[in-house]
Amino acid sequence: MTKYWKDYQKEIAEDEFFYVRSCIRQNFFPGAENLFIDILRNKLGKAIFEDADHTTCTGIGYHSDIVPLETIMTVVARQFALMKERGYKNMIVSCVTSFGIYSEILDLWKHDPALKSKIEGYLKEATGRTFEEPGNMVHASDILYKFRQEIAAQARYRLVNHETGQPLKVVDHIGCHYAKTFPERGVGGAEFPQVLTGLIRAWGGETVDYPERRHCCGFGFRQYILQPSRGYSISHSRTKLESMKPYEPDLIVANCPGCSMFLDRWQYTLEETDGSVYGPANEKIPVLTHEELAGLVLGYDPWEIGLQTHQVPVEGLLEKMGIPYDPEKKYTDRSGRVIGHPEKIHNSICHESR
Amino acid sequence: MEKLFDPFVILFTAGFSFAAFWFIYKVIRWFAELPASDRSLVLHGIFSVKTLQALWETVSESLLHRNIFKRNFRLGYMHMSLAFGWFMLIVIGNIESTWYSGSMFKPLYVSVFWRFFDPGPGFPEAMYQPGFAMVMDFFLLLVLSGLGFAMIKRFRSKVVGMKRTTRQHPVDRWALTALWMIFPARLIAESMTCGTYGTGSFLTGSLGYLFAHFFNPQPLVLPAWWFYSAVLCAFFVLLPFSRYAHIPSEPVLIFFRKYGVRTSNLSTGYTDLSLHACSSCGVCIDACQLSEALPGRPLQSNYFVKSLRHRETPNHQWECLLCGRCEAACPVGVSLMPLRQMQRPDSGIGLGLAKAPHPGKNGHRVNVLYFAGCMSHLTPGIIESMKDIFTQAGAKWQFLDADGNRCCGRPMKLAGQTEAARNVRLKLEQDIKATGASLLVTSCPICYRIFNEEYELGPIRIVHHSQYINELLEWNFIRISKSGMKAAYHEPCELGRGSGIRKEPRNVISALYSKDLTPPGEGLCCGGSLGGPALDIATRKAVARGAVSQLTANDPDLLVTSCPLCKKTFRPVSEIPVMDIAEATASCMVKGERLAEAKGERREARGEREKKEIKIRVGS
Amino acid sequence: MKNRFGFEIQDNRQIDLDLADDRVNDEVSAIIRAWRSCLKCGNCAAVCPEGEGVYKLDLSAFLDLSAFQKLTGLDKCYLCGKCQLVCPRGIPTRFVIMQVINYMKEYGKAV
Amino acid sequence: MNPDKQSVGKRNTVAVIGAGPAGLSAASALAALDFEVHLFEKESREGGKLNQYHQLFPARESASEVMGELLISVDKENIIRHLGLGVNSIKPSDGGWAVHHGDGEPIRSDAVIVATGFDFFDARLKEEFGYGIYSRVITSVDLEKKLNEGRETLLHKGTDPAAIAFVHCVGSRDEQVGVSYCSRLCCITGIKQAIEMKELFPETKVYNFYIDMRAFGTGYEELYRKAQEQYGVRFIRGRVSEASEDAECRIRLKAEDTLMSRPLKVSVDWLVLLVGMRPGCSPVQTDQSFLGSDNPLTGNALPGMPGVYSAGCCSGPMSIPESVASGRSAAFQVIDHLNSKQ
Repeated sequence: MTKYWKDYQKEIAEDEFFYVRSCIRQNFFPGAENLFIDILRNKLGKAIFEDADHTTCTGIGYHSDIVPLETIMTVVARQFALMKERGYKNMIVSCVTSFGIYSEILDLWKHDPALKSKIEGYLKEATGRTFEEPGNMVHASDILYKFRQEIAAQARYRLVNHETGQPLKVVDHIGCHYAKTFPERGVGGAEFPQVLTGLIRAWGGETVDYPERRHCCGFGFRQYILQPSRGYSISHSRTKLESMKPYEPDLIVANCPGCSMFLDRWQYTLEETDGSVYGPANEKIPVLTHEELAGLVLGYDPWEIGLQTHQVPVEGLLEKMGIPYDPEKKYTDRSGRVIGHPEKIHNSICHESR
Repeated sequence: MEKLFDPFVILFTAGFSFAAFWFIYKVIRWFAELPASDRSLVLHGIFSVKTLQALWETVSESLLHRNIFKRNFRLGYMHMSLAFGWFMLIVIGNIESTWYSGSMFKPLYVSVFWRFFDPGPGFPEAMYQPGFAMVMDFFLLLVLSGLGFAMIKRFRSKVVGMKRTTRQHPVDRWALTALWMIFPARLIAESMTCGTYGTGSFLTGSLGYLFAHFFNPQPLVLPAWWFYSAVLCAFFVLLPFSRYAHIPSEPVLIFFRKYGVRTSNLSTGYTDLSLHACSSCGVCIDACQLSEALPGRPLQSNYFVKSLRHRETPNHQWECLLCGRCEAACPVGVSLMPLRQMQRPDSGIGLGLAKAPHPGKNGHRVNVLYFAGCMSHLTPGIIESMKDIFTQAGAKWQFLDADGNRCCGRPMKLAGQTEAARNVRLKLEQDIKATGASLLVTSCPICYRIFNEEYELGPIRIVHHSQYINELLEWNFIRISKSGMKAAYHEPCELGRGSGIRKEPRNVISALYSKDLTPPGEGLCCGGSLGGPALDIATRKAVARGAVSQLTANDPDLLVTSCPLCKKTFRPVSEIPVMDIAEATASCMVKGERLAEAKGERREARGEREKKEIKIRVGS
Repeated sequence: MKNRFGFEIQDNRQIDLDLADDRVNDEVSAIIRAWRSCLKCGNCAAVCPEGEGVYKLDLSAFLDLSAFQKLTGLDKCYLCGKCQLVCPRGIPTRFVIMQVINYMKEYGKAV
Repeated sequence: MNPDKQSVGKRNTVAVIGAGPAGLSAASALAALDFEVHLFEKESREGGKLNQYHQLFPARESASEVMGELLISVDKENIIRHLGLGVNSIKPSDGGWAVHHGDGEPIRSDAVIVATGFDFFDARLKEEFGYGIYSRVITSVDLEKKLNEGRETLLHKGTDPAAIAFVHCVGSRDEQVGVSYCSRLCCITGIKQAIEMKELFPETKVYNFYIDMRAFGTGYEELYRKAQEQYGVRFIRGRVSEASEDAECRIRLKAEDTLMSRPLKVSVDWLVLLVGMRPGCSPVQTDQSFLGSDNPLTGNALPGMPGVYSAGCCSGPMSIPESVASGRSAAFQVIDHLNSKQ
């Protein structure tokens, strides 16, 4: 029976999670994943385990035609094996690319058991391990969606302009591989995904439904990897940004590390290329990941959760939300050592001193 | 005799002198604005026999209107009676006045108003008077009868054998009214006078008698002459600005033409003269096929000329098919096609710059070069037939536009793009010369015309395939088994009127078919013409249907034309088969006997034949 | 035009009908209404004696407003009128071309 | 055809299930030949989908007038109308059929004509068009309704719409929603409605996005040309891929102009989805498909059910005249059937 967009709901486990990280996320938004774990353990009191032995899913290599299918399947099978060995059934995937890969592989195995047993063979041969498919596999943003009300209950700040009392206008961007390949695996399906909208609404903000909402962020594995074809990647981002500009969004939140990264970094590149800026008041638009958004709402220190590593400065947003921060601490680590400044100073200095 | 003057003559004299001076001024300008070459033509012509010929033509056309007579008796009579009758009134009036007044030199008005100055009795020579009076009355009657026709024509044109009559320009309407009043006014004035003095002949006399019977006309005499003089004045004042300017202009045109002046493609004194010489008689309206297909749309040449004369931009000019039927019909002989062409400005958009000249297929030099023309590629039957014919005739030939990608440039010219047309021409010229051929055969009259008129191909002889076939037949290079069918020939505008190729195709037709049922008269436009780009398909089809129904009037078995475009246009609307003359020939041609036939021939007329052979089969 | 990061950003190929300038289209179809009935069958382009007609002189593209931002290939036209003989809708294509060119000139879009 | 008076007629009873154009014309044909006709209609009034239309292509007759004619044709005393009474099933009973309906005893009939019609495709299944999400995305059926209600229901913020787009083949020829066939009538509906829009709002730009134009019927192609030439409707070959709302609540479309081979976008005030036809549900339905036939080329007897015939859109997409014709033909097949049983 065919479903309508609003019928798309998925089963999300309650507790006892096995967590697999994302290469991009931990490299470009180093605070994000620790923050996620911290929220689950300390704010929501959930058991979440990450295995030091787990690896990349090699998804980028796979999408760039470097890693063959059998290889990536074996790598993923190994992650499953680790989870089994630790006695977990519920998997949380941090990366949307990985989530897409895992879903695709599980689907392939479903339709081609022979393939699965072949991979079992490979894994056994290579590592001597055996695996089971996860009982429940979700993306990290699904977890936050499930517990959005609990988070809202503990929230110290809301997605509201504390001066005007107006809700913040938030652009939610969903990674393509979250639901476009398997709509039934995404909250709200592919066309009208609800997963981030849910967070934003629960935390006091309002989402912006703009024409290019479903458009790709511009990641496009092959496109950005080769320098000469990066223009294709960035012109996608531009299409998106141009389309959201009239709505004057206060912030972009994305659940895919790649999307967060490109929407953040390419804004800078576009400004450098032709001086175009897409946020209100001739500012660039801050980009947060779903974990970072939750972190801010729950009152974590912006610099503790790594917002200084963003290309687009977040000070403006912090002020709107009325979140206090210490400009001095932005580029120092816990021990007070300077961690270095961006090349373009106007990308670093805080909002009002500009 | 007592003074020959009365104040009322001033009106006429003033009006007439105005017209006279305008005319003199115009003639000088027309002459001055001729290109130097034409001016010398005129000057050399004046003292030659040409002047006499021109004089005769003036009489036969401007006065007797023979051309219109030929076309349409009643219309001819109308024009003749008005023009000739009035002319005679003036001449005889003059003789009469001279006779009595005894003086050759006297103001013009004297002869015009003679009846006023010489009512009749009380003069010694009275005995002659009735004679003159009778002649004068006769011509007055002639004029009045013509006037009658004119009036009827205005309201019910069918009566004078015309389907339609011209729509009037305001100035023309005033002038017309004046003209119509002149002769009745004269009749009244003379009759009053005659009534008063009991003179006059069968017309003026009897009418005068009638007046006198009812009242005493004497006091009304002077007012009547005043009125007559007034309308004359009005008419002459309006003449320069109305269609009636053609009365003095037409003779000038005739003279200039006789001296060899022609309408060129740029505006000269002769152009302006032609515009004035148009009497807007409306013959062109019936000649125009669009009068049927687009009823009530004023696009015919007399409207076109009129708007040019009144310095207005002509309407609907892109709807004109440029078929040239109006020009052929024009009794005044105005060169309308060049005038039309002149009005299609070159927007200078530099079209047709596409093709670099083809590298002429060098290596084997051919003698006969075949240029099908782009349209023929939509009627492959023609091309295939020509191939058969060439082979059968044993010509050494080459197909220049086998790829169908060459253009002759004429379509652009018809669209006013003369500069672009020139570019295309120059390129194609190079290609043609590069082949080293000596005879150029084309299947398309459009191409043929521009090849003929503008291409500079040196020694290369240019023929349309209908001419080529005709010559092949004449000299038995191909043999025909005559078909029992009855055919009607459609003469393409560009070939017939456009290029004067009329008899060759007809020869071929009569050679091919048992009976030639071509209806007489000017060739008809198929409606597909490139002349009228603005015409919609419905109108084109209407023109085509009209043409087919006229061409098939004698109920032939098939319709033969000699133009790919005409063929393509007729095909869908004709009930009987439509063929190109090449296809017709190929279908009747006896194939495969050439050599045997040729041997036999050679024994007979060798010498003569060799020459011909060189001419046609081989070219040069 | 490369940026300082060593690559260039491609322009969007997208036709934006909201921004399309349809003056030429309006003017010409006001004169030749039949033109609007173009089926885009491509017959005109295919029969075009200008060899590369199909690409150079795509009559059917006229109907697309976007095409009017710039019309290349019109200068290749011979005005021969073949297209008009094959047009299934009987559009006076030859006149269309003449008119389009005039208005392209008028609006400074001539090629 | 006129059955010889002794064979069939008065004594025979025929049940007609569904009182749409097909059912009504079947009933009136049978009644005219002296049958006793039981006409079942699950809705409270006759007419079926015809009641939802404004004007009918290609000649633009008013739907209500056509409805009127059909009603007059069934106004006969030997037609027993059961309005608001659905038929649950039909079972064989002594040589004929027992029609089990909502209340009381089943009605015994010698033959049955199934004219249960069709359903419109549920546009919400094509999520990318946002039907049911964006207020300015409507179906062709909604548009007919608005046309009946009047011009002002089509204004946008009190002003004439600047642009309107029609999307052809919504729920037709689309494996994504499991529809392999062509609904045949959407193309001409789109043409007709585009013209109606132009008549209401001459200044409005009207776009039709089509895959193929299938103007198959008499007068359809002429209407197509009229829409282009006289009304200036612009037909763009290429399917709308997705729709979304912009800042002014207008609908932003993305499509590929396949003739320009370039992607295309445009904002419109109304996006009209030309929804296709789906099999309706009928008491003889075995699966989610149009009713088949024993002899598809020459008749429409339902397989394995002697004396049961399909009429109208329950056997496939049909225009009104086609439904009427198939209703009549079913009636005459009933007569053949009964004659042959004698």
